[in-house]
Amino acid sequence: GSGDEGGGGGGGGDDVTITMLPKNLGNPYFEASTAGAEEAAEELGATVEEVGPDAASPDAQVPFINTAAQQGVSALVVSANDPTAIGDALEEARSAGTKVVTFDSDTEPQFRDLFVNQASAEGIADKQLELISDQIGGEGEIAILSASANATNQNAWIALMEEKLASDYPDIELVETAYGDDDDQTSFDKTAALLQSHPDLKGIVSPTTVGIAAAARYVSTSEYKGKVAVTGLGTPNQMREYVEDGTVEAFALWNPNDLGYLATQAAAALAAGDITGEEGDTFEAGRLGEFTVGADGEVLLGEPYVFDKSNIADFDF
Amino acid sequence: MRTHARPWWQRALLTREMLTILILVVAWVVASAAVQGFDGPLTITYLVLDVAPVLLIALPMTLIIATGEIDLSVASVVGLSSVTFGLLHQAGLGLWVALLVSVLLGAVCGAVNGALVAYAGLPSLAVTIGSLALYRGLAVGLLGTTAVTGFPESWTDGATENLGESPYPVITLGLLLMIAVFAVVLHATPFGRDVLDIGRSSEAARFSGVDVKRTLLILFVLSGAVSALAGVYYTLRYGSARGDNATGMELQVVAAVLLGGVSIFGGRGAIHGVVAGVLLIGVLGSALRLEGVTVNVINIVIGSALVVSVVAPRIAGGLRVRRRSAAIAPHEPPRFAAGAHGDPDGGSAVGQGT
Amino acid sequence: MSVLSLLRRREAGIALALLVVIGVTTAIQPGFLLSAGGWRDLLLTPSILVVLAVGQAVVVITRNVDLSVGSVLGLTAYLTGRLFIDAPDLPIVVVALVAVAAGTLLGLLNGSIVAFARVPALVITLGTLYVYRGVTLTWAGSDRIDAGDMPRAFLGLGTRQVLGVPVLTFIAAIVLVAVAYYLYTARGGRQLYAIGSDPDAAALQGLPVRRRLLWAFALNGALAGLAGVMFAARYGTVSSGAGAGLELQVVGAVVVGGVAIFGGSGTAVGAALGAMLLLTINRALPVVGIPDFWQRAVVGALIIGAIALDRVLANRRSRRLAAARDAEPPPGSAPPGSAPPGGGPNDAGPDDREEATA
Amino acid sequence: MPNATPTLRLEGVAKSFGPVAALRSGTLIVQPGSIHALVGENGAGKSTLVKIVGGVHRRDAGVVELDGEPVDFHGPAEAKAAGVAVIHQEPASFPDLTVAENIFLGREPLGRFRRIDRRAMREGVRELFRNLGVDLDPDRPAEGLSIADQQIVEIAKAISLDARLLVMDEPTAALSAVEVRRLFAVARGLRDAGHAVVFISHRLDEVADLCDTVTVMRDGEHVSTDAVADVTPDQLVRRMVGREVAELYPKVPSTPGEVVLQVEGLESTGTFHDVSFEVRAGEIVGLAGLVGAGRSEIARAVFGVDRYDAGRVVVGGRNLRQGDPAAAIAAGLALVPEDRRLQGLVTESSVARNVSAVSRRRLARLGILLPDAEARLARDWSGRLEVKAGALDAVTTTMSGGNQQKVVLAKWLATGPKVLIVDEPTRGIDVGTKAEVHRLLSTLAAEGLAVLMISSELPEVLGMADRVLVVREGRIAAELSRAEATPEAVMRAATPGASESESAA
Ligand SMILES: Nc1ncnc2c1ncn2[C@@H]1O[C@H](COP(=O)(O)OP(=O)(O)OP(=O)(O)O)[C@@H](O)[C@H]1O
Ligand SMILES: Nc1ncnc2c1ncn2[C@@H]1O[C@H](COP(=O)(O)OP(=O)(O)OP(=O)(O)O)[C@@H](O)[C@H]1O
Ligand SMILES: [Mg+2]
Ligand SMILES: [Mg+2]
Repeated sequence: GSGDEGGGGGGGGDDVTITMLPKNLGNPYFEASTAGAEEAAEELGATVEEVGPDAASPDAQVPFINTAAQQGVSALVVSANDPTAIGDALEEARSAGTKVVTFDSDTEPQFRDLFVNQASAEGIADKQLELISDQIGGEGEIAILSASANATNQNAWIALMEEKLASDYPDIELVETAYGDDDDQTSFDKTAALLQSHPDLKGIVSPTTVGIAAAARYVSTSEYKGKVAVTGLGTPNQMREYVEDGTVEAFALWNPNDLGYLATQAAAALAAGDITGEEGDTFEAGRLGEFTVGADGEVLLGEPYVFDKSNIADFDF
Repeated sequence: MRTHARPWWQRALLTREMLTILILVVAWVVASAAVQGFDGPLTITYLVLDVAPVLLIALPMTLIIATGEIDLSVASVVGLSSVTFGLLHQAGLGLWVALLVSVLLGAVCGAVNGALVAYAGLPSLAVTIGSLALYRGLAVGLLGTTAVTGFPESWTDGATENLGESPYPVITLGLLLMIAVFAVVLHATPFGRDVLDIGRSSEAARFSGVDVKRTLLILFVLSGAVSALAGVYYTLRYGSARGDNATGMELQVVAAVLLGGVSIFGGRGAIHGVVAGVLLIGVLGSALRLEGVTVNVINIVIGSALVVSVVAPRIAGGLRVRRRSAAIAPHEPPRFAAGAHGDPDGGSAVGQGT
Repeated sequence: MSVLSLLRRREAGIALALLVVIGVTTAIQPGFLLSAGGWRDLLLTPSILVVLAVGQAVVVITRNVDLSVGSVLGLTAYLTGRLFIDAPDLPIVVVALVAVAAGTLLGLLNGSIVAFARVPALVITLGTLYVYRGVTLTWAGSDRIDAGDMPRAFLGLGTRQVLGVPVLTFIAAIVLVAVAYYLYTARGGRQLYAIGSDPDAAALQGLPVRRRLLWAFALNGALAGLAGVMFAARYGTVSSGAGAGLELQVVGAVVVGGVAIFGGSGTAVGAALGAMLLLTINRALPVVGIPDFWQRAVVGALIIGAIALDRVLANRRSRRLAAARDAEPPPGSAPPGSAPPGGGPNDAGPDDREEATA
Repeated sequence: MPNATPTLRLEGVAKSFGPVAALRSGTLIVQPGSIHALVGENGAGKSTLVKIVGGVHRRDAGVVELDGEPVDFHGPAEAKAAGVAVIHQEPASFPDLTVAENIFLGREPLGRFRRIDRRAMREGVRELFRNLGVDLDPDRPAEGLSIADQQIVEIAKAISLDARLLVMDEPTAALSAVEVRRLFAVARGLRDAGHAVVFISHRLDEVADLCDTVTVMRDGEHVSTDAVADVTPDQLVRRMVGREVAELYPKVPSTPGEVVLQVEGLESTGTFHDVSFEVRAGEIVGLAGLVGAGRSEIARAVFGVDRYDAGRVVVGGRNLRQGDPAAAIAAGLALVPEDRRLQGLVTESSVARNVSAVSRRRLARLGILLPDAEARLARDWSGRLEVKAGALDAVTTTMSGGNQQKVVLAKWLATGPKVLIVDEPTRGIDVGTKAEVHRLLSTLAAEGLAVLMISSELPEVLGMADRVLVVREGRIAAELSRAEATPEAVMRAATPGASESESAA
């Protein structure tokens, strides 16, 4: 607790500084969430700074968490690359007086004050199964193209999807889960490999924005276009082309802008002492209205939103 | 005959290592004065914790590069040992046993490299590019999608805890011990002399009865074992054993060692320079991050420092004595034409395009 | 060259290995080769790596190495996308040429530091690996080039086929043939081998060592630039991290292809085959039932195996040459021992100072 | 002497390498249509002069003119372009290229589209080889060529340049008598066509046979230039050496003791065969032969740096493990190798480190090597051998050849060896130092050390050895006692192709 004096003396409540630490830089999804964070910060009169590693690995995130602690920022908003690996660093930051809000991808609950959840894991898993099932007519082989093998959120959704498939979709068989490491090239090549090794594949679910774009791009220029369904979680800007050319029928996502906005609002509320992260705490989140902290310090943004030909033109992120 | 051509203080000051140390000191002073938050106690704590694995691996790497070889597989050994450590813990073995087995496995990885380089006579650059992929592949293959977590607090805290009230983590003691051991080995034992002799002329070393092959094997084994140790530390520090731990760290280590004044051709290098090189990269990163400078600029700074640290002495030295034809990277001693070498005018004799 | 000597060449071994991999995998999963997509991917997947490996081979033949290619690729790929956004009226060919020119410049920068300051290429290109990547990151920030930002005709290059062969494969093949032709039949090409074979003797012979080194690095940079354009066309998305970590794969391909890391020998064809073998194995492993995660291990074992094989072959040859000297009475006096094999990289003359012992 | 413009004129050319003045005042005037011999002891500066003419080095001072035009070459390429072809003393071939590529490198015949015309190249090489009367496959890689074959490739390369000035630095050192005669025929042909030829050799009979003019050099300076007909070999030798030859070899008589080193049936494919000999305590055994005969290889195998296929080495009654120099050192063997820059010294290291290189394990206390102990040993031995260096921590790169050689000797003597193998102990060493080294070897032998001395200098072998073994093509061709060992007898045994008119200088 050696940072207390410095942090308290310099800023206090009026001068709220927030560090935004996405999984990695150069990712349009996080670009959108940071834009939301900046919007919220402006409304609140706080300053927000985005920092981050160039590759999505937990060890690369730690130095940035340390730096935030050294600077004694009021709050840190982070999307975790690993549920435990950055835990110690977060704890130290908290003991230096920094509030920690995770968004998008959580750590274990004891390491942070709040988790701003884009959608409940069940909601996301259900929505994606619903989409793929509709698109392949309720039966056949499907594969999942995930991000890195350790991504917390991905693995949670995949586990739920596997459960749901077994219980609710007996005619759909999940034949493989591949990992594209949230890298265009790898995801692209992995899509090719999936289609190659499973000639009867009917659909690909990619619960990551990088993966779904790569998969759609591969399929759109191959003989599989129109035969293999691609769906999952994607951003409208990346997917517009494939929705318009018919490769992709529909996909889902929450609004990452809103997610960043909400996480920043929550962080500011924590920093100001308005809430402590207890279950039942409520806070006002600007244009999004009022939110209540749920069990395990979770704040839920809402249901995933489905984009298709009819509405995709309305979004720009 | 006099023992030394220069008084001791000149000998100490006029070394390549002093340049790195000087830059480190300047960087530290400037950062303390100009960067807000740098002079806090947390800086030292984080610096030590962050540089620990690179520093550990840089020690044996210094010896290997001093012989004119290189080991690019170190970061993969970190990953592999992290995975074994995690899996053994998961299997219910005691952590000491897990640690021992992981380090032994690292030694075996190093022995494979060493045998291929020393006894089969294969170029270390190519061999360790291969084993970089091999060991990383084994690590990722063994652990698949999962990460092992849930190490006992006593161990994970040990990796990050401070010494009493001081800003120094407990592991500082271990690091100092390792630094001391490697410094003594390189600078004050016959073995260390062998290492430098091999780097300067492995042929001459062989003619003096140095067992070049065995020496190289020992160094690679050492490199593997220490990398594995760093892997265990890594696992404990982040509380998470993963196959992709420390990906790409090999280049950081090599960059730090070269920045510390070790010659990539071998034959020259000192532990204190390397320690300064590692710390310099750490301090630059820490200060620039505090200033809100992003990784990209940090990359540029480190890359430029590396290039400048090699080119600058060349240019400075070239003004004093234009030296011989070393236009070509790692290269064997020429078998013939010894006369063509010492030519101080070599510069003009090479590459006269018409 | 006779058929027999062609078969005995190092490249024949890699080609054979490639055929075996394709054959076995196709037997297990006919679609691997015998479907339109399979055939296309077989040719298309390695084409970028082939271009990079061919360029790297030229540098490695001169006893140097260029680790910055991944970063050069990233920079030029991003440049390509940026040009399409900022100057939408530029013809595709001009954009490609600008990217290639940028690659050439970056290669020249590497080459001139190596040739004029006479410092090891490994260190310099490790430094520029960081610098070039940093420049891309700074320039791109969180920006990313999406498929929608680039003209369809350009993206079409990444996927279109002519006569059943993907366009990018055509480009790679043209590069390969041109470089192989240069290396084998041009004076400059042979001099690159001479330089790598014995740099000091090359200087003694009056070869333009510096100019050739510059040229080798520039050519490699140009090809990395071209690979950047191909990357943008094929993947349709370019982020600042494009091509990260590719350098070791490229060097691996070159080594597997039989180009000696200490210079002087190897061919562009070998390097290209090495690249194809690496990536084809990568794609074949999941088909034959080896999970994703083990691929890298197999590739690593393959690289080590390839170098070891080269050494075994070289040892056999020098033993044969030694024995031949005993068999046929030589014209001159008795044969001396052949040169010691291998030889570590040393004695290249760092500064003439004792390291500090204190 | 003809009065036309000389093809080559060097006057007062000087060249130093750091502290070493390799060439103080080189003067050489070569007329067109003549073959000019350049002789002098090892280290006299002949090769340095040649390298200046060939553009490898740049002179520090002096005049160089070609056909009356002053020239200043910035590199070998410029010299080549100006019509100077040089066969350097150490052949520099590219092992990975073929023989034909080596010969035509950089000037390959081109066909259409500037592509190399391999057929024409091969034909050109065949033609060259026909003239030289050798039978080498143009398409084989240069890797593994014998020194003689490498020399032939160099000669072919130089001749193919068709230069106005051809300089040959010891081209015959590795050649057989037959090849030497062919080379001479080619050289005479060039002379008759009006070219100028410079010929360097240590064999004075060759000089008498081939050349019309001879220049003597000593210690980097011009001594004399005469028509070959006007000087006797004895006169030449006296001018080269600068004093009476006898005092160079201060042989101290000693009585050989028991056998210390015994070599039996040593065999190495492609290098040497069935080598057996023994060396006794207090005895100096000379190992004579042509360059490339395999003497150094034998020494290296005995010492353990090279492996052998069959046979054994016995030291002091015990079998020596092969391929293990450390074991050889422990058994009391020491090897002063032929190439001191590459093998004898770690040239980048200091005098002290080099002197203690072998003994340092003995010096260490509890595994720690104290700089003091090292310095004491180094001061001791470099004092005894009168090594001249600024300080013990001076780097040996900058030292003169003679002093370097003394450091190597000091290193080995510091180990207290029973058998000392010296390979070309005085190569490139000035006359004074040479005598010192000889005196040292002689004294050591008298004190009971067994010495095996390899030398290409016949006078040295004859002057120092109690017994001479002659190696020819990897086999011991003769064993001669001190009395039997005349120059003629040794050369006859050493030269392949029987006892043609070869005789020593
Ligand atoms: N590059 C160099 N650096 C330092 N000293 C050199 C160099 N080249 C030659 N020397 C020294 O210069 C002197 C003259 O050498 P040079 O090779 O010209 O002699 P040489 O007459 O050709 O002898 P040899 O008959 O043995 O070939 C020798 O003492 C040698 O050690
Ligand atoms: N083809 C070759 N390639 C490389 N080095 C060679 C080759 N042939 C000979 N050498 C080296 O040249 C040197 C001289 O040849 P060698 O030792 O066989 O003959 P030697 O009888 O010892 O002659 P000398 O000692 O008189 O030079 C040796 O060090 C040998 O290793
Ligand atoms: Mg000479
Ligand atoms: Mg010899």
